[in-house]
Amino acid sequence: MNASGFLSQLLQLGIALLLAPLLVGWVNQCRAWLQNKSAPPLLLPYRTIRKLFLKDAVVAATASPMFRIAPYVVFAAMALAAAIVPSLATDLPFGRAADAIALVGLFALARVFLALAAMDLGTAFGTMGARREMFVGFLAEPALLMVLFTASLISGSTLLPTIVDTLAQRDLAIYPSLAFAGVAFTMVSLAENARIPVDNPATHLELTMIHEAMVLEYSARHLALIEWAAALKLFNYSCIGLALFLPFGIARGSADAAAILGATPVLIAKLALGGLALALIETLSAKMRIFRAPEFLGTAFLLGVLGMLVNLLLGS
Amino acid sequence: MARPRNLFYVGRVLFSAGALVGLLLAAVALVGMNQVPHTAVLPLGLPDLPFHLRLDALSAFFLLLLGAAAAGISIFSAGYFRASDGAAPGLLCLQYHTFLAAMAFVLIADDAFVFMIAWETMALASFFLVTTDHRLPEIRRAGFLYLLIAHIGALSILLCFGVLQGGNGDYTFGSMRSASLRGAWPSIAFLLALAGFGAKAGLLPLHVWLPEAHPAAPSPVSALMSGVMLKTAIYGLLRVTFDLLQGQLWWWGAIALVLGLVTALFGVLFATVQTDMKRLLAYSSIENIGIIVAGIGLAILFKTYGKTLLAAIALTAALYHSLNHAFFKSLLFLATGSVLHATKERSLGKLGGLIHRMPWVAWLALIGTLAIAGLPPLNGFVSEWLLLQAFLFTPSLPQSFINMLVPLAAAALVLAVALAAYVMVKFYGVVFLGRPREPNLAYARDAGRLERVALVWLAAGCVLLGLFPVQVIALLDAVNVLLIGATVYRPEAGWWLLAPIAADRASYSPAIVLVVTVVVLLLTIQVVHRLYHGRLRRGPAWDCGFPSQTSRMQDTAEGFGQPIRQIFEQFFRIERVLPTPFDAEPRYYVKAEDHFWYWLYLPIARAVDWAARRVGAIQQGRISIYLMYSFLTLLALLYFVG
Amino acid sequence: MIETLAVLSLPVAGALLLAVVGERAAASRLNVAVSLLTWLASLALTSKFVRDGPLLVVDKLFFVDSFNVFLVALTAFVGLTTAIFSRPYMQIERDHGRLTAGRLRLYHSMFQVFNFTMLLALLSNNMGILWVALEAATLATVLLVSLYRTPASLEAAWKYFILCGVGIAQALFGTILLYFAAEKLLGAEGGALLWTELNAVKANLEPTVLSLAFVFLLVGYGTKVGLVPLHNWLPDAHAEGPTPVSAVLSGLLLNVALYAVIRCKILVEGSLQTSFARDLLMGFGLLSLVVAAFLLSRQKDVKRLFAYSSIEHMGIITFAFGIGGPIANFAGLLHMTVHSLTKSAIFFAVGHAAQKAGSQLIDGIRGLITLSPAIGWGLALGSLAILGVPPFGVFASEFLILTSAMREHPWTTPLLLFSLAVAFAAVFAKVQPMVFGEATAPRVPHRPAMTPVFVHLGLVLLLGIWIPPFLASWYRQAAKLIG
Amino acid sequence: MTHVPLWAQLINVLAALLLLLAFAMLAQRRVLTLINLFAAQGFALACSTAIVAWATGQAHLYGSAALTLLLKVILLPWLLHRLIRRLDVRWDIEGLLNIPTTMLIGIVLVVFAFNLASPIEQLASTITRSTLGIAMASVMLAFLMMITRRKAIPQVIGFLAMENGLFFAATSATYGMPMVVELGIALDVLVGMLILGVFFFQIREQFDSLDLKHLEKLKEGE
Repeated sequence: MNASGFLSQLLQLGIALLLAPLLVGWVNQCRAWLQNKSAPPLLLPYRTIRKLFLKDAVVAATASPMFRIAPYVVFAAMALAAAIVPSLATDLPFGRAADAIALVGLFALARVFLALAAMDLGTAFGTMGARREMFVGFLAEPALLMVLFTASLISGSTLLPTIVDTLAQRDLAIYPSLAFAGVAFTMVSLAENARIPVDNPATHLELTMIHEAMVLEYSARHLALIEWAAALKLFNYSCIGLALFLPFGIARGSADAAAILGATPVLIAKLALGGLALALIETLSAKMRIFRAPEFLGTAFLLGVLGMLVNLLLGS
Repeated sequence: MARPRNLFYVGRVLFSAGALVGLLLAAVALVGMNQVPHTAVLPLGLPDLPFHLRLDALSAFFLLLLGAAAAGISIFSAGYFRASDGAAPGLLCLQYHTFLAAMAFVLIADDAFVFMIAWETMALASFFLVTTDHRLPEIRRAGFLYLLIAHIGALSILLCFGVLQGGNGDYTFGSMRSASLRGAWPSIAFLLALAGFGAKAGLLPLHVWLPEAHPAAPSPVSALMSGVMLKTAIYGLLRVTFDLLQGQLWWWGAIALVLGLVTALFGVLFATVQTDMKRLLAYSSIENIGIIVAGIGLAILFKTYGKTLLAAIALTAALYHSLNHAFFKSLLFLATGSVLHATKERSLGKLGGLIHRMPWVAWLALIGTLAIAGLPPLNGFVSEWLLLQAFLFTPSLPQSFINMLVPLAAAALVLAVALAAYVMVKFYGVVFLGRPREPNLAYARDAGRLERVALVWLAAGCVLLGLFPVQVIALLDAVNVLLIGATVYRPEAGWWLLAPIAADRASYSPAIVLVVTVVVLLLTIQVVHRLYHGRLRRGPAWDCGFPSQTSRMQDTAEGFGQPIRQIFEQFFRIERVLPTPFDAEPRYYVKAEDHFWYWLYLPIARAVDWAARRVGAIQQGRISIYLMYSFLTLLALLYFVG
Repeated sequence: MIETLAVLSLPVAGALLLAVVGERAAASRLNVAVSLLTWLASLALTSKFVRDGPLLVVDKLFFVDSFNVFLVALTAFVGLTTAIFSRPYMQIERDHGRLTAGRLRLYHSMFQVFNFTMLLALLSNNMGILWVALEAATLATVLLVSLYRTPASLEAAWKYFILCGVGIAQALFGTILLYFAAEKLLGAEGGALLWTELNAVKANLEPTVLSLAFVFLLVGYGTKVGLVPLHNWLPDAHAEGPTPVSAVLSGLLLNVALYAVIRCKILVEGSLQTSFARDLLMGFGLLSLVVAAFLLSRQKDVKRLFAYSSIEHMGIITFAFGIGGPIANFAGLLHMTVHSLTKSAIFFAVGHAAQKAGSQLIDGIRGLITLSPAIGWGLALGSLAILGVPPFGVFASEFLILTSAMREHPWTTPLLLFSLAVAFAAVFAKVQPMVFGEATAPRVPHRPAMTPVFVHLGLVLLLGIWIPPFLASWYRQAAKLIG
Repeated sequence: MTHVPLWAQLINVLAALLLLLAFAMLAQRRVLTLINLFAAQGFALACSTAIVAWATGQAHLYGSAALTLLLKVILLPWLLHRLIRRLDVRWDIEGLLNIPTTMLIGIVLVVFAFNLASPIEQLASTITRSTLGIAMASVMLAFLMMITRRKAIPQVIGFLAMENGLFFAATSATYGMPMVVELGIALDVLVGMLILGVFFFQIREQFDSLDLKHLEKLKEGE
């Protein structure tokens, strides 16, 4: 692990931390446009985070240290994930610290901590949120892994950098298995990032919320970290998706600061497209009942498995 | 008879000594891992078959597991057992240490006879431990079921050895290794071993005793049973399949794989709907055993197709998971023991908020919870990661059926692991988090000093096993060499990076994950507090402005499991009592049982009963009829002769 | 010579003495003393055997070889422990008014007579005397079985008398046929019924006659062994007689009857040179095992339960001898030893348990371990031992039997294992609630004599993990003899 | 056919008588007659034993004959007579099988026994060897009789008749067993009869009858 590699790593992490709220802002703006609403400012998420940091934290009297530590854990896990996902370059030092499976594990760690924190206070909504979150997670996580496995089978590696390298290296080829995986991945991403049709990030309607129910009791800096972590999660998922399905423009080979900075505009462009697509999906679909979620995610899971099978059947 | 008080102190001293012996055992095993097998013959046993003992890498590994886990559990027991617990402490101590010794003998046995003796002594000692609190009928029932299935399993193992010796009449393992079995015999031996050891391990459909017996036993015993005893079954399966049987068949692997995964899924599904914390952990043990057996199945599969590296990875995963499970499951069972002692309550519906009253137990249990949920950077994740690697790098095997099976199996495994996280969040959240569901939980006291030491030991094991997989795998390679003939340890990848196949194909570095996470976490805390402020106010929970909240409004264990119960409704046999609007005392009751009891066990019991009735009919009480039996026997035999 | 005669004459003297002494308090002590002397004499005999090898005394009428030497020691030993056990047991029975002084006198006297007949049957070299001894044993125990004079005990005794009487009559016919065949070779006088003589010429005995004789002998002595379907007297007699009698019936009589069968089998096999005798033994053994295993689950009376368990184990032993060969025979002999020790220990424990609970019904006995830990543990460990759970000796012999069966007759093993599993489930399901749980009966203030139980179980445990070399060598020689 | 000495012919006649009596007992339902038939059988046995004793010169067989006479012809019938008079059991109930069927089975048994015994008889050195088949047949008939009776006394008579058959085999077919054995057997029979007598009284005390239906409580089937 040399110094320049470390620097590049920090750079990618910094860019990810910076870009993540922007992506959320962009998606919100796109959605507003698509729904013929007046859009909120693009930089609103930054302002929200700053505003939250400035506030006094209010913590319920019944909270244990778990409640306070969780936002930091979640944030740290998401930041680490952002460092690992090859969003800008493939040859980064941390890229090998965790492969696709470990990445999913990292997401799960964040999810578990958030769920535990939600249960900590012993409020009705908190526990409900935690239950629903775990309930979504238990199907989404395998589905995501299936998608990643499909890609792994093609490239013979579970390391995301290697997957990207392999996929980007080849000529444009259509992998039928990746088509399945792509659909599955989209579905999982929606669920994991608390998007319509599984959850609604904008709602506070008690009976339908999942993510919001869990973070209901958080305020100020804790909430800010959670929001930021959520934004990072969206960013990470988007980057994974881009790396798997549009692995172009990512700095391969040597990853010095210049290469990273060179890859950034491409990433922003791809993210803009992705964000638009997400907003489109959210606009076009309706929120489903919570008990339909397993069907939705089960479909995603099955598509992921089908992707693997197709890959094995047709060969990569 | 010594007074219980004296015995209590004796127990304390003896249990501590037992812990030391456990450590010693682990140390010996550690040394023995990489040495040539030691053998010994004791002048006991049958005249033609004295006790043969042997310590090779496989034995040493499991001995290490036994010693390390038992050290923690014994220390815990030293502080745990009290005179008021029903059985005399001296007796308990005797049974406990017999149990430990029997397990150790199982691991170093080198002939069928001493193996069977140790095996059954183990079952017997644990049976008496399970029924410590024998005044409760359900505990007696659990004990009966346990011993019965253990005994049936033992008969199957005995039969397996009978097949293995291949007609030469020599029951030492050494001669079984060299026996050449022909035709279907190896397969029969394997199936018998799978059934016999599966009964002990809790494989479907012989698992029914496990969720009964584990909750019934005192917690250290549950820990020992779940953490260590189940592993002796894994040991036995490995010993028979890889060591005693020469050459395997691919479909054995397929069977073990499918059975393991079905067991894993079954276990975890049932764990989600449990309302008793120890039952929940027991079902979780079924799940983990399923994962381990799936790993073994995969190893067999790969080995038969000559993919030794992958076989070694799968085997490593299975062994690693055994070790991990020994640590985190013991930790969790001991934690439930502390909770049980502090609250006298096992039902999840009556616990909650113990993190405030029992911080030591709660935080240490958190480590176990995260580890068992398979989250990085703890130990549970490493073994599951390894297993998934083995799945993923299945190059196209010659059997297309297997090629299709592997991804499906991977999917099932992932599903089971994900559900495990669900289960563990439920377990931890309901027991330790939230608000106390019963008023008397306010009097709960944290665990004593010895108990804490034990929990710290086991939790440290979970963390260290998670952080240093490369070193652990280096150790495990001795077993791989013995059983598969391949190694997984790649020294060139560095001490911090786990890359079993090739550095560019898969790698994982828990150390980096932990360090980075901790650094980011600390940095964030510092930055946030420096740049802004650290002001904090305490207030009542908001909960969407809902007034007058009570602790009853939290999700119960049933509530938490309800979505899973609903989705997988067909898998459960659900008994439900719903209150009507007019009930004066509304009562809600739901019980999710498994179908096996009704579909498999009861029919068998009925069939035996039917047969017994038929046979009983020959004894009518009339002496003439009895005389006629004698007469007819005589005539028949005479006819036969004449 | 002296030792042999001492072994035989001590119980006779004891019986006479006890008949004279009658109902005095010293009677039970005297009973123990006589049994102790008998046992010591048997030890002396054993040590003489160890020193000098096989004995043939009193005009070849009695003999000691490796097959009967351990059975003699075992018989005397179980006789002693039973006498020790019955001291407090019968006292309590008397205190409860179930027995009168006269009956006690009968009991003590008959107990010694029974011991005598057992030892006589074992030591006798003459097949006719063997028959006489076994018939006498039946007569002695019939009186003991009906000791309580309850309707059930009378019924049991009647059935016992008739069935065993008829059975033993068949055995006499078999013996006559044996004589019929032997007399041609050995002459009318002298040796024609001496086993050692017969054994020497067994290859020349007429096979047709011998096979016919064996059928009668097997049906005859088999009735006493309790082989299905000839077993019907056994559960009744065990259940209704006083417990010490059940203990010696199971622990001694069945063994000795089986000993007689095996002695005959040796001759027949030597003459026939076919597997006829073995096949018969295997068939009876297997049938007994299976039927008893199923019947176990239907028992309501605890002594009846263990009576069926005796049938089961006699089936196992018979089966083992049916397999034949050094290992299976060795296992059969070992099983005879451990079954005798274990089963009598169980009956001791059961007897005390029934006294404590005031009932012999399984449902009436609950929570022994709280009522009296010694009885509870004795019964629990004894039952587990008899069910073949290691490390007890029963497992060692069952291990050997099963493994031999696997080698010689693999098709029987599933059947064996299935029966063992059924038996395990049946017995353990019944014993567990008796031992564990809350006690229902009030505490009866009496001290049970549990020493015999634990001494027996200790021996069984020892045999499970270590067989003394001298015993092993006897077993080996006897196994070779049995063929 | 070789020349058969007179005493051997006598024994053969007695053997035939024995078998005939066994048949008669099988068919007889009157208890009193049964006892008389039994006594007659005992007498035939005693006679044949005495003849064998005379012919072979074995003195102890005379003792045997005397004992048989004493026990089976005088003592036991007298005892049984007294008993039935006291208990008033004159008729037995028909048991499992009716008498014609029983007789048919009996004939089959006799054929069976003869068949079984014939190869052995060829081998035998004694002149009276053919009596072995008859002995076996009468044992079997007695066995059959025990099965078919529902009362205690006829059953015991069956038992005793079986012993008659056995003794016949022991004395006539093989010219007697060694003395020790004979003495032992005789002692056992004597003691057995005594115990039986005690038993009858006990049973009667308990049940007020000697009907075996009272003795069918201990069983497994429902």
